[in-house]
Amino acid sequence: MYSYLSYCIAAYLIVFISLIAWFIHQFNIEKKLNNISKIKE
Amino acid sequence: MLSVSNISKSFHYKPVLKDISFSLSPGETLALLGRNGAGKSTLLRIIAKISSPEKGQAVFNGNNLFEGVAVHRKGLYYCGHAPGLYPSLTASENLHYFCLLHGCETNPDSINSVLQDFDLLDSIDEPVKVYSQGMMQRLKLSFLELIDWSLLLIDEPFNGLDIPGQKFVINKMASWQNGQRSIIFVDHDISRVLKISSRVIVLDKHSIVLDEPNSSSGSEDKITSLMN
Amino acid sequence: MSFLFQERFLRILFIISIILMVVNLYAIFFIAPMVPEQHYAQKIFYIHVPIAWSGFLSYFIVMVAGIMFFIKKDSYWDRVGLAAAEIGTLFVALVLITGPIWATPIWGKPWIWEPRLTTTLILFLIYMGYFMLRKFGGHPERVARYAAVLGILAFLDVPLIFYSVKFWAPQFQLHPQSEMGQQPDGILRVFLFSMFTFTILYILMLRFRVKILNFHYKLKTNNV
Amino acid sequence: MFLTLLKKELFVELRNKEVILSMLAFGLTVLLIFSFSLSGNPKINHEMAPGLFWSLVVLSSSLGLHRLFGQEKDFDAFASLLSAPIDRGTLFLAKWMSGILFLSIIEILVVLPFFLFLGLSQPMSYLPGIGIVLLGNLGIVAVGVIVSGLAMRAKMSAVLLPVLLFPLITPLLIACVKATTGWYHQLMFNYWQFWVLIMATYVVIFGLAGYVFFDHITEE
Repeated sequence: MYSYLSYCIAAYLIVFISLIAWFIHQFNIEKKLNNISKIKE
Repeated sequence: MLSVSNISKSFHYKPVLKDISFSLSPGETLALLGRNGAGKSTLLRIIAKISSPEKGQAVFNGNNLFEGVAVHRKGLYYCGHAPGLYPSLTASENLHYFCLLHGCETNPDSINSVLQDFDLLDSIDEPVKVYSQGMMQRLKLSFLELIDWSLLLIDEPFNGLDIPGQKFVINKMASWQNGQRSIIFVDHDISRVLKISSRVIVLDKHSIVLDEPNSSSGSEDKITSLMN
Repeated sequence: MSFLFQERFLRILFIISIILMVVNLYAIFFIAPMVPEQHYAQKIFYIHVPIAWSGFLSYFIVMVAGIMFFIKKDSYWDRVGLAAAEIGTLFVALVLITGPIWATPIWGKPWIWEPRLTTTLILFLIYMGYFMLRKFGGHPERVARYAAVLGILAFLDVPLIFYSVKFWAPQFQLHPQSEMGQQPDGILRVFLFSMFTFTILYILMLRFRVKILNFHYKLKTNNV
Repeated sequence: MFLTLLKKELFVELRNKEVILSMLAFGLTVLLIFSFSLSGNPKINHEMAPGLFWSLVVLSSSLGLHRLFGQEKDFDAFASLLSAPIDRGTLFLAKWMSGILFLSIIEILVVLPFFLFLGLSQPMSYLPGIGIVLLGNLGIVAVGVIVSGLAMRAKMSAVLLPVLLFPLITPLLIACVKATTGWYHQLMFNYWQFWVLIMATYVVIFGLAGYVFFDHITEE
């Protein structure tokens, strides 16, 4: 019985990778902004 | 007549106007001076409700300009840098329509007499887009003869005019000033400003640095020092 | 990485949502019963629907932020609208990816004009226009007003899109939403838990993004 | 005041026919492309006629609507309009009505070649068809005026307008095509009554939204 496991994994991977990528992207932006604000003071 | 309180506006996060407040009583001719980009034209466009400020109110004849109904702007006329007309219509058609939009009836001979007065009669049936800079400026000012305004916001009334044209406009402005009407105009020529205006406001670094009646003699060098 | 948050509340929410997500994944794969003929493909359902729900919730928040922006005239609401639009479009894009992945084994073809999926697609296109308007609309102060108007119009359009698409292709009424009721108990509980987890995750992402946009705005306006 | 505005709109358009010419030229060329690209077999054309007609209308209206504010933008006549004591909602209504008039003129001019080029048979009754097309125009132009107001001051407004207009318009397009199919293929009215309801809701929602938001759309 073919259990479509590959489809399930594919979907979960895409969703969680993009969510994690979004978080990392936001962390980088926050780090960049922190540096800029430190230079400002 | 008009009281403007803490108007501020910024473009691309750069403030162009910071907390501008002043009030204007009927019969005053106010000159707005300032370097390029000090926000003079923006201030006029905000009062005329063409662009919206981030903060601030304006009260005109007792009712709120920004929140109120459009009829609150009755009597306020804005004459901007750009011609502000329909390029493919002729002078008389433009005059006819914009007077109707301001709620004043017009008839052909009153239009012709005004155009005669501003010596634009010879190109009466050509579309406005063929007009020269000077003719366009005179046409823009000819609107003021037909529309009954009580507050005039005019951006550089003299640009593109030759010497006789400027003299003509100067005594025109004097003739309009009948004690009930007030004028806010933007200009760069300090000596001309001191001749015409009853009050001067100088905008620098996006806020008002000088706001005083034109009577005092020392005002000329004070303004020149601020301006450059 | 996670200690870069300034706000304590965000840090706590971040940790909570990680724990919830791990529990959720465990529940999906080990607790929820296996549907006989769909096998693992049915597991996609546990994230596809919550993501779609967060996407639509997000576009609703864009509308609310737009209305508040016009009432309060405070650019904070414009930033909330922008953050909600960005995250909403991210979620809707994920729905448009997981939908076909789920449809290929179950219905045989990746894309069918099924009402919910088509509504999501049209909203996704509207928000492509939304971001183009934000990019080319002119200076940020004016674009904030234009984007608020478009955000409100987009959500007003949702019921119209849904009903016109629903009756446009009546033969595609396969979406399993209707049999939600008589699902065996195991599936329903896990599904609701997953919905809860993704909503918490969404709130975290929204607050985080709004905080960053506020920070960016303060930097921009203060340093002049 | 609304009538003076409408008269001005028509007069300005009469003077240089910018909107009408651009729509007519574009509409006929798209019609040419349709008639060449399709197989030319009348049976298939008969099936697809409503769809073709409405896509023709939507495509050419996107071009016409882009030019709707053209005359105001060139010499900044818009500033004089905005500073005049006119209610912005009336401005929206005037633009909406003049837009509908121009679009209807184009449809009248295009519908004859449309039937000839695609070899379509005459519909039995004309009245319901005209009603549907008018209702469709109302909806399209309502959304179109709002979107062209949004895109007017943008840099790439020619690109921005279709990208904003078409997704917002899809439900209306579906409703128009379904209603026209119902009428053109003489189906029972209660079959396509639902679609007329969708079109009417569209007109009401976007008409009201336009009236309310035009104030914020037009300001700089």
